[in-house]
Amino acid sequence: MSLTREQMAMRVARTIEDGSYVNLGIGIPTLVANYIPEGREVMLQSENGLLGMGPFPTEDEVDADYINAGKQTITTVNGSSIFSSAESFAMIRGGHVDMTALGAFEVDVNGNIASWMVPGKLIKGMGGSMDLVAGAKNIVCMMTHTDKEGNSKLLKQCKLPLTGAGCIRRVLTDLAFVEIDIENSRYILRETAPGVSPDEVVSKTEGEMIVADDVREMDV
Amino acid sequence: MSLTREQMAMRVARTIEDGSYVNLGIGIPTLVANYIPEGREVMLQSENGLLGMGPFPTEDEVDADYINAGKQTITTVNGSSIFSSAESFAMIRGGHVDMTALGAFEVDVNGNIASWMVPGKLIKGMGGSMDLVAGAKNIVCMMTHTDKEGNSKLLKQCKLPLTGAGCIRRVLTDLAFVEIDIENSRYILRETAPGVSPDEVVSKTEGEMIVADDVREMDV
Amino acid sequence: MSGFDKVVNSYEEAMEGLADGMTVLAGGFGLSGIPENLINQIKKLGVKDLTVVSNNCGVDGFGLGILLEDKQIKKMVASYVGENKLFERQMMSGELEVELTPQGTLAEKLRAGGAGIPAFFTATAYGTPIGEGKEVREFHGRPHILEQAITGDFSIVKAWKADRYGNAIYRGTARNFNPEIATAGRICVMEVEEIVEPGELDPNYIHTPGIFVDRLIQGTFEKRIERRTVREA
Amino acid sequence: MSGFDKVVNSYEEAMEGLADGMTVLAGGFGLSGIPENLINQIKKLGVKDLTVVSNNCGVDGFGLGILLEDKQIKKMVASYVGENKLFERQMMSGELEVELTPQGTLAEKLRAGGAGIPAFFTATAYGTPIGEGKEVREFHGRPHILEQAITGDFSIVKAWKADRYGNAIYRGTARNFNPEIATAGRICVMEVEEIVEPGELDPNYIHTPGIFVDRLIQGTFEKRIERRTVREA
Repeated sequence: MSLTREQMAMRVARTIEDGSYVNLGIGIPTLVANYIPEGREVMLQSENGLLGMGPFPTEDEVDADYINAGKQTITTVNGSSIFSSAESFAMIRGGHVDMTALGAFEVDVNGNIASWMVPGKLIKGMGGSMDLVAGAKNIVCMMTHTDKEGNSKLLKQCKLPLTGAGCIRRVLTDLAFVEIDIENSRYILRETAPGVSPDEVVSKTEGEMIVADDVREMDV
Repeated sequence: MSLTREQMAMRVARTIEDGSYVNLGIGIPTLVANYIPEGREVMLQSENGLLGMGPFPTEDEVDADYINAGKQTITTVNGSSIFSSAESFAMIRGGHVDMTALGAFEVDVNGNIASWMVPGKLIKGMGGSMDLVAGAKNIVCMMTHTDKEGNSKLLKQCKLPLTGAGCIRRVLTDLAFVEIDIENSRYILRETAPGVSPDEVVSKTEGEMIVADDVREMDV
Repeated sequence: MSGFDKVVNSYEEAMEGLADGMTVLAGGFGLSGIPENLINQIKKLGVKDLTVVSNNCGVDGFGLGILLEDKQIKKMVASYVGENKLFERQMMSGELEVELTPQGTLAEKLRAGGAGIPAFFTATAYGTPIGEGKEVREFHGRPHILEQAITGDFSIVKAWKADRYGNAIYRGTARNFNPEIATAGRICVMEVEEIVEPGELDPNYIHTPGIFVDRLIQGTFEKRIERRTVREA
Repeated sequence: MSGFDKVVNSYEEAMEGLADGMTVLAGGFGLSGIPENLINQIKKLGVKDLTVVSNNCGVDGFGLGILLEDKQIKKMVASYVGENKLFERQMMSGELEVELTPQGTLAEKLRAGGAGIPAFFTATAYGTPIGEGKEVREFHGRPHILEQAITGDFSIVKAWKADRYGNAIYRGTARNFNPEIATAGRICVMEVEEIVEPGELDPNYIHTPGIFVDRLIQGTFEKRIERRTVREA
């Protein structure tokens, strides 16, 4: 059984350490915030200029001066701080954000990621994604293993224009948790979704993939 | 008669426009603040991180957290602002400070300035002087025309290690107000101190100097 | 008032001197912290062939989006330009030139422009289409690209409060690009919700020192919300 | 407290891990805003062969000057090193290596170090001994030199107040290099006059967000004044 979006979010949330500063991209990564294990505190960075993003506001709390990187209205938590865009990306580019989770169209065995542009389709822009993949210490890509036509999104070489080169080491898909061994240009299968066999994952992966000796089924 | 330090300060103070942001170096330039003509407001920048430096504090007002670039205790004026060193020099380097007055050991006809180091003597460092000469829109050098041995300090080519290259256009000495015509590598004598002849100034200037058609005696 | 009084009395005066072909740097992220009324004034002026640098280009009918209606923008430098149909149409038809720039690189280019740094190296966008044609150099074993600073003829920014000298504070995430934009224009025009007397704002907590601000005007703001998202009370 | 609690209980703990040969970045300008007690702790630890980056090197017997007494500093990177006889003697004898750096370039190198910018161009110091051997490139008709970022093993900074999460504010010109230094060290140790609870400091006016701070300690400070200058009351 492939993982649901919520299960994917849970799997990533479990890896976040207490006291982490985390930037979550739009889509599935946003859901991660809902599953942080009890007893761990996480400070969410919003790259438009906030550290310590809180829940959405109640109707009464809505304030146009408080939005997140997705332009949604938000609140702030106790101990938050606000800063300008240059300071925000100094934080990101300078490697101060502990972890980033973001979506992708494709990744490849060299740690490349494509997530912002499909030639021939409308180009909306990369926003902060190129800075995030270049700057974060610890990045996890969250994506479906294959596209709607069943084509692998874990490639030998990205076909779409890149968001970043050699940035990605960890990928969570709906089928597996995979590491990228850039030195040897291959994927290492670490965990499978419950009921999904390593063979199935390998067969749905375009790039070279080895199965870790201690490969195991994911706890969900 | 050569100008006194106070007269030199007065001469420079008269050129400062109302509403100017000004950085004054240590020594004679510091005195400029005392002679700003009535009705003109000037905001003094202290490169350690203050815009809007006020007078020295009274004994009761002394506060170790408020010092100027010369490490003297200071006060702030109404409408001042405080910032970090990087922000302060962003201001300076970015050309936002309207004027800088600073001392020098030597200048030359190519707008070079040497003000921070005499080889063989103790080297204390350049502090913010290199940034100031590279960044300010409008710099005036304040110095004696000759050294104690009578050697000209307005040279054909600086002999001491430079503080900045091609930065200086205006020099006020105790004998004259001089412009540097960098394009033609020469000085232009604009004003003489009262009782000092243009010939005397030219004879005490090592670099080529032409006398402006409208050369005049300085008002002091 | 003194020579440091930056207050102007009308939006006409605020944007005086803006001419065809100029480069305008505009603060704001999405519709938050945008200089709404200064943008309206640019529309009123009808100046053409502008290069506009801003993280986004507003939406249809609000913010920088309104400058598209009369085709006042020739070139847009931004990191994200979704949510705007007119923009899309003009971009697709080639009427509008678009230079996409990663958000952090854009912020840094503007800071650099204001700080007298003409160019800097960054790892961001190396190996991507944005890095193509740019100088690559390795630092600490990692390839970086050389990016150039951005400066403009006009900066238009929106702050919360400022004193008459232009010392300004922003509120919440409406700060965003405004502090960097304020430093990078030859003329910086700031609009605020409230103008106070010098001395009323604590010097220790000024976000934009008045030295960067040339003209200051108090306005009223719609503050439209792009994605109102709420939870149950 | 949560995982964001940065408070440590002793100066021993604050400087744990500092070892011979490391690079220490120290905030302060002159004797203002210097991390007095963290410097004292470095002296106590007796670590040697340090590279110290700070605008100044204190005075004889106070501030960074005390690290000269046992020759703990191998190399000093600073913009101004007057007012210190011991420094002078060690520099003259060649025991102490000194790398003079213009104040603004030093601040920018530290900011760049914290911001992931490995190098930048500046016009400052072109044509001077400081520019010698550095790459020169013309931008806008003016020669600039390429300067490299500075990072360090430890940042030691002094703020006025911070909450337990490390969100900090500085007071007056004691701010100086501290905010940039805080970002550029692998481990940032901050000492403050007062530690407050998260939420007590307004998020809108934080000078150094807690993300940059690893260890936080409350100390008492002598705050020696280098040039007490007063006027008649």
